Amino acid sequence: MFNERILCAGFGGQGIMSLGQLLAYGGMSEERHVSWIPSYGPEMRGGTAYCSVVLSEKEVGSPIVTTNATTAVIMNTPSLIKFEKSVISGGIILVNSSLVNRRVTRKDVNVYYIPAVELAGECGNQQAANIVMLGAYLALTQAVTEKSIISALPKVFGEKPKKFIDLNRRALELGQKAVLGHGPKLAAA
Amino acid sequence: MFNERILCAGFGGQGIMSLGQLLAYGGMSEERHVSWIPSYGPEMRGGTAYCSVVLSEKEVGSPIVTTNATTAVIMNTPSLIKFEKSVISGGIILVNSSLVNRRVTRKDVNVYYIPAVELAGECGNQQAANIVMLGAYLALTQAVTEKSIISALPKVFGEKPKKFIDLNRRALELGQKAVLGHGPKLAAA
Amino acid sequence: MPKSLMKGNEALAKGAILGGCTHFFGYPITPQNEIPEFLARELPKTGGIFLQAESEIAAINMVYGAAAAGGRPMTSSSSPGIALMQEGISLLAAAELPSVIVNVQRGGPGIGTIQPSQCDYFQMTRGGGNGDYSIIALAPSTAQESAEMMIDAFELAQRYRTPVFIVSDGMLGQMMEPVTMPSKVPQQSVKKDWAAVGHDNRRPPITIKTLALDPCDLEQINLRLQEKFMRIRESESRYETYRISEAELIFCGYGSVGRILKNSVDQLRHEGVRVGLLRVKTLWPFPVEAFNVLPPRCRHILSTEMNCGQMIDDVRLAVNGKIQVTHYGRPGGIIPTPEELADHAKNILAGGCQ
Amino acid sequence: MPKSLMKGNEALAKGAILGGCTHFFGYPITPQNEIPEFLARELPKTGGIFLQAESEIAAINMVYGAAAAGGRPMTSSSSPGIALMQEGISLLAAAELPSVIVNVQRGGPGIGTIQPSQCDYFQMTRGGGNGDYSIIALAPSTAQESAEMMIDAFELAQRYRTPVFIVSDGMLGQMMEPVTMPSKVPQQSVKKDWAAVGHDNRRPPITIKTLALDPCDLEQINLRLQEKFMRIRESESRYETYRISEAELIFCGYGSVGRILKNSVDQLRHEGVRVGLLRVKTLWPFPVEAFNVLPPRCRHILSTEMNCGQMIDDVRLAVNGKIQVTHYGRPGGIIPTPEELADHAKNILAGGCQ
Amino acid sequence: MTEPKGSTQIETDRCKGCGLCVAVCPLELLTQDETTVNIKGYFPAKIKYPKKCKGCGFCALMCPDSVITVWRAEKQRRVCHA
Amino acid sequence: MTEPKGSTQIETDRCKGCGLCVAVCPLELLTQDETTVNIKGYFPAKIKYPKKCKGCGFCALMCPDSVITVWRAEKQRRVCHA
Amino acid sequence: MNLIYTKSKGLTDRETHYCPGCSHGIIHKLVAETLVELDILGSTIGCAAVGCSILCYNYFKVDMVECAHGRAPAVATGIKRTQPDKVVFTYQGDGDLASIGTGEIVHAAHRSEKITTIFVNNAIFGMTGGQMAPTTLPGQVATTAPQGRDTSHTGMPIRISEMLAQIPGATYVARVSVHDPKAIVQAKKAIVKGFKYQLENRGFSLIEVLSSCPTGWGLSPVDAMTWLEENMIPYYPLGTFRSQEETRDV
Amino acid sequence: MNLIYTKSKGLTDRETHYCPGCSHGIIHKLVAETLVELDILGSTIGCAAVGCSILCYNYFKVDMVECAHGRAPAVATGIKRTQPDKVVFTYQGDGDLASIGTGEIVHAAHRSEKITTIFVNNAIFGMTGGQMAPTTLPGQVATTAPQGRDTSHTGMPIRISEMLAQIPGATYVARVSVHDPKAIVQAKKAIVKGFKYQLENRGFSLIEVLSSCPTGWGLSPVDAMTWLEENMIPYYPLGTFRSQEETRDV
Ligand SMILES: Cc1ncc(C[n+]2csc(CCOP(=O)(O)OP(=O)(O)O)c2C)c(N)n1
Ligand SMILES: Cc1ncc(C[n+]2csc(CCOP(=O)(O)OP(=O)(O)O)c2C)c(N)n1
Ligand code: SF4
Ligand code: SF4
Ligand code: SF4
Ligand code: SF4
Ligand code: SF4
Ligand code: SF4
Ligand SMILES: [Mg+2]
Ligand SMILES: [Mg+2]
Repeated sequence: MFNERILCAGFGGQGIMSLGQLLAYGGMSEERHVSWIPSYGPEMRGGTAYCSVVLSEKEVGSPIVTTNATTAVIMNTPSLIKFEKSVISGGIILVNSSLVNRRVTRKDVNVYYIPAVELAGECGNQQAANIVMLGAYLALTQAVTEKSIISALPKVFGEKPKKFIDLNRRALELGQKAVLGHGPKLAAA
Repeated sequence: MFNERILCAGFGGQGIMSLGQLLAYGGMSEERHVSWIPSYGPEMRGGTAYCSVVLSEKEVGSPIVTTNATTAVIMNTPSLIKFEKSVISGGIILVNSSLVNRRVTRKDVNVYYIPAVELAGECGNQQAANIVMLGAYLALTQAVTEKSIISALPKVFGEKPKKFIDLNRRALELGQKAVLGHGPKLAAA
Repeated sequence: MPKSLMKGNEALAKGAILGGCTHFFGYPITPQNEIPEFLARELPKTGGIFLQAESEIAAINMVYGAAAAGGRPMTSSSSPGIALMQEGISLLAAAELPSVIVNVQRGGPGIGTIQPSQCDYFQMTRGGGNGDYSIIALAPSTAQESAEMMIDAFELAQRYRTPVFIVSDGMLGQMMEPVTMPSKVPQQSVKKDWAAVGHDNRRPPITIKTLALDPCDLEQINLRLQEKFMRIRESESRYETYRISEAELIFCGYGSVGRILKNSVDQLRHEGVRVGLLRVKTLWPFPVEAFNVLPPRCRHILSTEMNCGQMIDDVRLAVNGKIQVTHYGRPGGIIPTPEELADHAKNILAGGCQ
Repeated sequence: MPKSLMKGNEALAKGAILGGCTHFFGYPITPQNEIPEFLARELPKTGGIFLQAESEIAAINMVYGAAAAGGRPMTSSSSPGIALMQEGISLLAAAELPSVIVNVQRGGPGIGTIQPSQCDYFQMTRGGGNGDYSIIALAPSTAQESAEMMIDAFELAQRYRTPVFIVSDGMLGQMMEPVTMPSKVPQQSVKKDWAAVGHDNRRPPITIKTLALDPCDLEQINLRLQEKFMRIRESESRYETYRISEAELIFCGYGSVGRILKNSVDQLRHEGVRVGLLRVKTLWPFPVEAFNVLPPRCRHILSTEMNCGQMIDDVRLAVNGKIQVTHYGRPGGIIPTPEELADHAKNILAGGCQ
Repeated sequence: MTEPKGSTQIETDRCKGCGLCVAVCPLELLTQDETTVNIKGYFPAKIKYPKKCKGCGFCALMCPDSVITVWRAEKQRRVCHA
Repeated sequence: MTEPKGSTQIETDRCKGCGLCVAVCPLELLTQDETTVNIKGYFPAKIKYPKKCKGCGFCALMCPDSVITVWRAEKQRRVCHA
Repeated sequence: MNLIYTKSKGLTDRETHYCPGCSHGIIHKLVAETLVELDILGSTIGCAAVGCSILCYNYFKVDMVECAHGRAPAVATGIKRTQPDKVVFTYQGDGDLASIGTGEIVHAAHRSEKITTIFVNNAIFGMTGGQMAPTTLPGQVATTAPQGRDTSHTGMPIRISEMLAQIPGATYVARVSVHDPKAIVQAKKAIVKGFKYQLENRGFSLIEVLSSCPTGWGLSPVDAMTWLEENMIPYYPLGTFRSQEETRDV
Repeated sequence: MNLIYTKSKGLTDRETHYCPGCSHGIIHKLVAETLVELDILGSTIGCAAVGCSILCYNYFKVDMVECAHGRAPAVATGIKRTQPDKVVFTYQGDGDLASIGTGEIVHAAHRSEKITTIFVNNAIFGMTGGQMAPTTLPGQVATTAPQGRDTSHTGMPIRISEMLAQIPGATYVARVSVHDPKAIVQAKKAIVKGFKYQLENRGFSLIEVLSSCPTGWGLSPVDAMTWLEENMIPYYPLGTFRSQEETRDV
């Protein structure tokens, strides 16, 4: 049964929330049952923020993914420490190696290290690191099509010029490339 | 079983509350179970105020005497209208005939009409009409001794000069005289 | 209608507009802020009024005024904010003023946390304001239901001339889900000849009030109110059953837990364990009748809540000793996982935890 | 000790002084005004502080401050005033601050009337503030008990570091009865090393708080509080039985009705009807154990209250379906007469009213 | 004596005997009648010298219970009878 | 060049990169280091020309996070280190 | 003869429940007369506050809404925002407005709600039996200040009009008295002005009326009026604290 | 070299949870320095109000009591009346003090409670995400005023210091700012004076500190300080609104 449970975590400002929302919108347009939920707290900017996304064939019961994640998208070091154990055995951990200076210690998960900031820089904007990570996730799981993500962009970011769409499309592709053809753990070798 | 349930009613300012309290204090000093409770409401001076007193051999359950009164002390006309029916068959109604311009219609109660204001005037203060009524009640029921009432005076009115005590003693006596020797309904004839 | 992805709070707000809300008065508090923020943007577009009050107390009393003057007002808050409204809520119930009050619950007691919770079950169902009164309390489990129940709430409020609670929580409020927005309900414009709108020299003056100094009057008012509550009890309780046939253990839950439990039931059924779910949709009136249709095999009801055990009272009262009832709860803002709930049920069926 | 004739309210106030009350903060409301008025006169004589607050909300928060700083504060109000204190009460329970709160109940809902009532049973026993918490609730039936329970309340508050309710009503508050005043309790001066009194540069700073943003912390706090409530439940419930032997019907009541029922029982016993009384003295913890010792003949419990039926929930939960339970009540400020209660019981025993 | 300039009428049964009208009459024409108790239990106000009344309206203006009505002979701006 | 008049030390790991110190330094000696991200995820402040610091203390006074310490060579009334 | 003064047509036939000589009755007349003179009886919605005057809806011939203690300005806000073309007023005592209801009156003024408040300051809690109010004078005896108000313990009385006049949204604020016929005529003028401000949509208006409470003060009605004049007016000076002219330059 | 400035000993080692450039941090330093300079760390009890600064008890090295939203002045009253020899202060935001807590602050001033209030006015509800406060400036955008504050709908912003200065019991009331080093030095002086008033038992003191909320305002920390100076100070003039000298002649 299709049941993707994605945990995205990083600093505030790294686009964690929009990454998750793109996935949820994309999944919805493909007639999945979806949910998205942020961690929320008082303004403690600079702390670790995360959100959970569920994409499923069946109604979503619990939208919270802090255990049993099928995939974790890890954007900074504190998030890795906090959430490494949250992924199921056999699941995926995508690590933003541009900012995360340590390695995953578990052996039972598939880990990909992606220099997302650098790759985003290549497309012209370091802020798109989240989209690079999203591209990698899509490539590995085919959970949602790129097309659905592209058409979700205006819903999350509002109407934007074509330039913006193109940049994001490139970021998705770079993310895809960063993991395809590489086995786990080798991506950032 | 000794169980006196007295209802006192009249205008605010007629000393209804203190009449009842004197009875309660008096009863207490004679080791009765006693209770006193006022009617209370927002300041609607000039309306009808009343209080209930229970003097009993047994613990007082309900202190409220709006039905089943053994005696009602009625100081004004509205009170008579309101409480005539509250007295048990065979009970007593004491009417302040100085102010009450109508007669009791029930036949199954013992009624005494007492020109309390005039009698109080005779002792030197019309305000003592309540004490005149109390004297009548004591005479008819022997519920509490005059002595106990006299010693309760300072508790209700605070320390007062001897003159005050004497006045009240006289008022009690006039009240007593007004009913003793007269049959019911004849007192104010 | 196309689907849109919305937060539960936004679905509530949108539902309010569709339900004919004319006025929002409220005071900010997490985790319900998306409701006023949405309405600050959208309500004026429909000719409605959004006004931030200086406090929860002012908010509920503005609601009182607007309802007394014939409006369709609402307010929204979270746990401690609702505590502050208790006097006002008692007045709304006593004066029979149609109004809607949303509680997006967070963890307590005290200031507590802003994380999701269901620890206000008693607050929602047993007053807390003074006197004898009851408030209809609708408990959605999804964003879709949030929108629908909000519309319902406005209708019930008008029909019975009474305040209505929407009982949500931080999880439902903050999560986004697809919603197919219902269409605007054609308002059966109830004639409010009881409202205080000025007599225009055409009829005697009207007073909206709750004071009745004479206890005989107040007793009559109470009996009339109770009669209304009884009518509501008879017609407005709502619930859903899920896979209860042949169930030996039935979870009872509402709101966030009500939906999470579906995962637990699916998991257990998949494992061959016979469990089912009774999801309560109206906390008051509590769907007592639902307990009469449980499968005969059912020997245990697990009242499951994000609190220390409150709804269990109503479950016990409903079954009146006929079935064993226990509580499982996580207080303080913790959301239970479907797995832990399933484990707990298995434990019970295996004879543990009793 | 000689007897004196006092109002129940005065007995409460006097009891507070004997119980070691150091501070009174309150806002006027009928029918409890004799309490602040007495304390305004008498508390300063014992070195205590009487301060009229600008509102009930300010009053309960002053109580919070005084308790946090190591005082033995109290407040007092009546039904709608208590509704306004709900947020503060939840905070007191959460912060574990010893304090006493008197509710001299009047008829509701809304502004209602100032006549006696018991319509705040739920308000007193089911929170109304946010979150999971319980408050010890002592319900005197006489002026004598008012004084004694007040002393008790201050002791319990210190012992368990918790707020304690005194649940009185307008009848008990306004009526005068003889009271033999207990002597001043020697205060076992509990060391309050948790209080915020300035660290004097000798210890780390202390914080009194109820916020716990991390739900894991808040869950732990809740579990600790629940453990305390469980201890209180096990040791502090109180009740009185009156002529229950061989009773077929047992009245259950508290406060004013609890005493009026003695007259009804006496009357019925006199007529040869086998009835008895279970008078509840702690509304919370509810004396569940009392229902285990009822005579085996007892086939009916008549929960009798001056309201529309609230305590009946606790009675039903206590008997869990084993005995039939019905409610008799007069709402809105009406005080039932012993005779009407007796008649109702006879009716039930004759097979009516079921 | 000339025609009275003013005239005052007191609804005695509704008077609460507060005495405010008595205190403000500039001509001291009013008094409290301690010989009668009205149905409300008060000594009602009464005008001692009705012919002397100049119709100034002070008594009526002051009465909290609106039980006094005043008329005046000369045409003049009314104090109020809204 | 002469001995520096002042000296500034920034606890880089606790800096939130708000830039307030940068804005108030009268000599514009401070900058935000966009090449490093500290453990909190911010670009911390750093002093570009440490030798030019006159030790006025403005940067420290302004820092909401109290992460700047300032010393000055000459004896002078301290701004504050209570 | 010409009718000089009679009971206002804005008042019902009911006898009031007020104590003899209570000046709530005088203030009621002034409000009722104003509503009649401005011809707004039919378009007015009044808000009755908890205090001795809670039952004023029995006396005013207008639609009325009874409010929780202190909250009349919030209720009035709800009404006015629903019926913006109607005239809305609150009638509040000093316990209601200056004690428990401080937040509500300040913020009605702050938002410049287009309502009119009649603030009856009798320096005491009348209804509940004479407790101290924030407006009780220094040394004045109250049941909760049995030795007289001790300002070292409870502060100096608060002057509401002066305080509210500082709020930009308060467009008309005046203090008047009803201790004698002259003062009553002045009071009436201020009340009329307050309602006119509302009719002209200018914003929030408040008229503080110094009032007597013979019962709470333990004085005869006549002595109470003298006490008001001699003790309250010196501490609470009469006058206009704010009117539109001043409002303009804020 | 001589130490010119370092972190106050009145602050703990904890890093604050405030957003980058939030001036709560600056104000914390000033309060902590004041407590150290007056040598009252050990005898002070602080009251933390609900708002972004609710966690200030993690930073101040004094005993503290966390208060329900808006109620800090009432809690402080309870504390001071129990520990009259201790120094008691409240630290409150504008949502807390000027909105929900209006009644409590007015009456603490009215009773002249011997406490000191630090009133942090950042013209917004910071903690809950940028909603409008009673102090939000005309036209200023907030999440509940998405088009900017419309004064015809919600009135002109309230000036708390001016209002409280009308209350006899308020013995020291001043408004300061922390937008630049010079202002910070002035602010510190006012805070010291406020606490000294308490130590001298004079009565209630309040220091309103104009403060920035870069997050709520949607501005960079540096731009926020400029905005504060250019927009808030003209509406909220700095200065002393009341001090003992004036108090005497009340
Ligand atoms: C919430 C609440 N608190 C307290 C009361 C009790 N109460 C009734 S009237 C009143 C004060 C009345 O004083 P004021 O407003 O000055 O009016 P007055 O009677 O003096 O005209 C109070 C405290 C109440 N009814 N409701
Ligand atoms: C009773 C209650 N109502 C509302 C809230 C939500 N709340 C928390 S902080 C806050 C306002 C904060 O604004 P302010 O006092 O200005 O402080 P700031 O965060 O701006 O420093 C509100 C409304 C609450 N916690 N409790
Ligand atoms: S109208 Fe004037 S003169 Fe006549 S009785 Fe009244 S006050 Fe006196
Ligand atoms: S003023 Fe009115 S109520 Fe008072 S005595 Fe005169 S007529 Fe009677
Ligand atoms: S101390 Fe003064 S000169 Fe030196 S860096 Fe700081 S602000 Fe610049
Ligand atoms: S002011 Fe402080 S926190 Fe801000 S950038 Fe400078 S050193 Fe860092
Ligand atoms: S108590 Fe005072 S205010 Fe109330 S009616 Fe009596 S005199 Fe008037
Ligand atoms: S939200 Fe505003 S007040 Fe709160 S910490 Fe952030 S900047 Fe400071
Ligand atoms: Mg008053
Ligand atoms: Mg703020």
